[in-house]
Amino acid sequence: MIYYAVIVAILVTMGLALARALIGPTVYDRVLAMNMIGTKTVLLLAVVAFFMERPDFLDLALTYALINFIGTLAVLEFFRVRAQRRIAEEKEEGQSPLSGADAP
Amino acid sequence: MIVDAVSWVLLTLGGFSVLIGGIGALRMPDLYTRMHAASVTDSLGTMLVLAGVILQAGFTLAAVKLAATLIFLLFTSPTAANALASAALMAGINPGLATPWRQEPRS
Amino acid sequence: MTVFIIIFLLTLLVITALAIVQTSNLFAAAMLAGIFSLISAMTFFLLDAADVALTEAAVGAGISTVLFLGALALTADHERAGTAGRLIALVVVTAIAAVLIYTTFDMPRLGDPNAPSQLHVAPWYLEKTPEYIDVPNVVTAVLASFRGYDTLGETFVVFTAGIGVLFLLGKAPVGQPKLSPAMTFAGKAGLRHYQIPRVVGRLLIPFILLFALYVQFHGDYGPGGGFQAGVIVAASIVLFALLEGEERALQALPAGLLKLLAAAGALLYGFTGVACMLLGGEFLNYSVLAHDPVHGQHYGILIIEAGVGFTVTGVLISIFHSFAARGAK
Amino acid sequence: MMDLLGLYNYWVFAILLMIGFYAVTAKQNLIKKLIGLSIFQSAVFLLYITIGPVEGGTAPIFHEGAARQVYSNPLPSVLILTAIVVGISTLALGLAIIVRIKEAYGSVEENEIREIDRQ
Repeated sequence: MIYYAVIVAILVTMGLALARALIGPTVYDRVLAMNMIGTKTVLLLAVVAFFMERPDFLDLALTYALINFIGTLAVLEFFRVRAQRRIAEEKEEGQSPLSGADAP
Repeated sequence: MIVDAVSWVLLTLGGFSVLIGGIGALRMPDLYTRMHAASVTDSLGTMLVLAGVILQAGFTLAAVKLAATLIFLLFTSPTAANALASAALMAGINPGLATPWRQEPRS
Repeated sequence: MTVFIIIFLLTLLVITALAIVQTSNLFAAAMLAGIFSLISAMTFFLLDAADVALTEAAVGAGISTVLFLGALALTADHERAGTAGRLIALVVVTAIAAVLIYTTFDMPRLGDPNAPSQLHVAPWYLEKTPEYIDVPNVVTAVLASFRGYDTLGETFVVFTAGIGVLFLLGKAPVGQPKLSPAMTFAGKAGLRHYQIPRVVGRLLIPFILLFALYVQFHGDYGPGGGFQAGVIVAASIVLFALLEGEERALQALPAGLLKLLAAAGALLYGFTGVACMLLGGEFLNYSVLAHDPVHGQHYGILIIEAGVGFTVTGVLISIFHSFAARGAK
Repeated sequence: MMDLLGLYNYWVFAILLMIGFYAVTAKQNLIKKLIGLSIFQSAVFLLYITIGPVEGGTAPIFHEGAARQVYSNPLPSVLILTAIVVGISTLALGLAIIVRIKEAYGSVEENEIREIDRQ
């Protein structure tokens, strides 16, 4: 019985997080929503594995717990690379302001 | 019997904090406060729910796996939050009330 | 109860898919695709396909987001042009959807025990697996032994896709300005200067590898096997490359070794089949590998799962390196 | 009512399939087309997995002390398990082709690429 309540709470939270992912407004909000849904998935898997009387399937929850943050680290790396390129472009423009202004 | 009762209390509190955090992540005004709300579901809710399920499992292999899941989640989800906050700060997303500030990327 | 959870999750799935198509920000689309993968893994689990859910979990969480971001860093992260022939496409799509939904009324309902698919091959597999192969996980038994040909083909498809990516991205681009390694995805240093991810990530990599070994060798008894384990190993190496820079990851596991690993896995699978023939059985009939046919099946499954794991690991890490290093060499 | 709920999975399959198809045909951006293709693929996965479960059954992995001895169909799981890994490899191949197109044309929009081809 208590499982029902927990499952409903987790599902509703997944829905709320998805709403945040759809609204945005920044891309970081979407990443945040992805993280939230990731941890909610782990919880749901753990609870449902007991609910379905197959606790030997907890390996799935363990998989997500171990590797779900790789995506977020890739996001950080993506923005680090982009910021590096932006700084390099700004430096180039600073060194030769005339050609920088004409460049497309 | 007592174990069951404790586990029910933990699961109820866990479900409650998961829900509260979800509402906060939707309602808070800017990214950083939303991250704060999300951390309620990611850490507190996770701990309570998984502790409740561990009590239900008793001394079995499943309990060990659940404990491992909990420990790894407590490592990874704050790390992911930290990485996300670093990325947002680097891109110049400012907290709603703060003065504009931008962190330079570390090469 | 389970039915209602499935319905809720499927509704979320449709909403996510609509949002993916609608957004013009490709980065947001990649994140939503990550959410899509999470929800679909959950749905697969509820639909009694634990092995598939584990595969989707490993692929969706470990590899596909990283691949998309690596490709977006090389191309563009915004859609410029909108849609072409939108009206025609919408009309066609709606019409086909209506026809498809109309035909579903003749389909067997979810979980119907008298559906044709439940009456023919499946009962045979469930009945004969304990007798012929004697492993608890019927999915592994069917995958590795009963339908071993199919899996051999799939392994070679993965291998071929890896070769294709290496052909396309292996050689330096002609006539393009070289990027400095700090400016390529996971290039020279990666996230080396971000201490918190680095410390936690380095702490977790051994556990991820250990868990991958567990998935590989526990595949006979629970959800798991070579495909999932290969993806998880690849994910841990990708994590290392993100944290320490691609160069150091290549020092630890050189590109040549990865190619060798990919080829060796596929060959190991193929040669197991040939060995079965030499010992007097049919191609990929493992029963002849030991005195006891059931033990032979166990050895065969263990070997070919290892082959699959090698190939998947080698191919996925090679693919990651091809995207990450593009532009700097 | 319950009878129609048993068809919901197929409807979602049809809708997802068509969402993916729409993205592949109508969108100009090649990466978007590829994401559409993977949605299409996921729809097919969902169709196969939907065929699997049996009422009151559990995943086809034998375990001792089970209250229920009905197991679901293992075959769809086998087919889709391999297809997911093949799917990510072919997705990578598609992305590699797009990266090469970007290097050759400087764009990943289909209409701009056509424009350059015409010149």
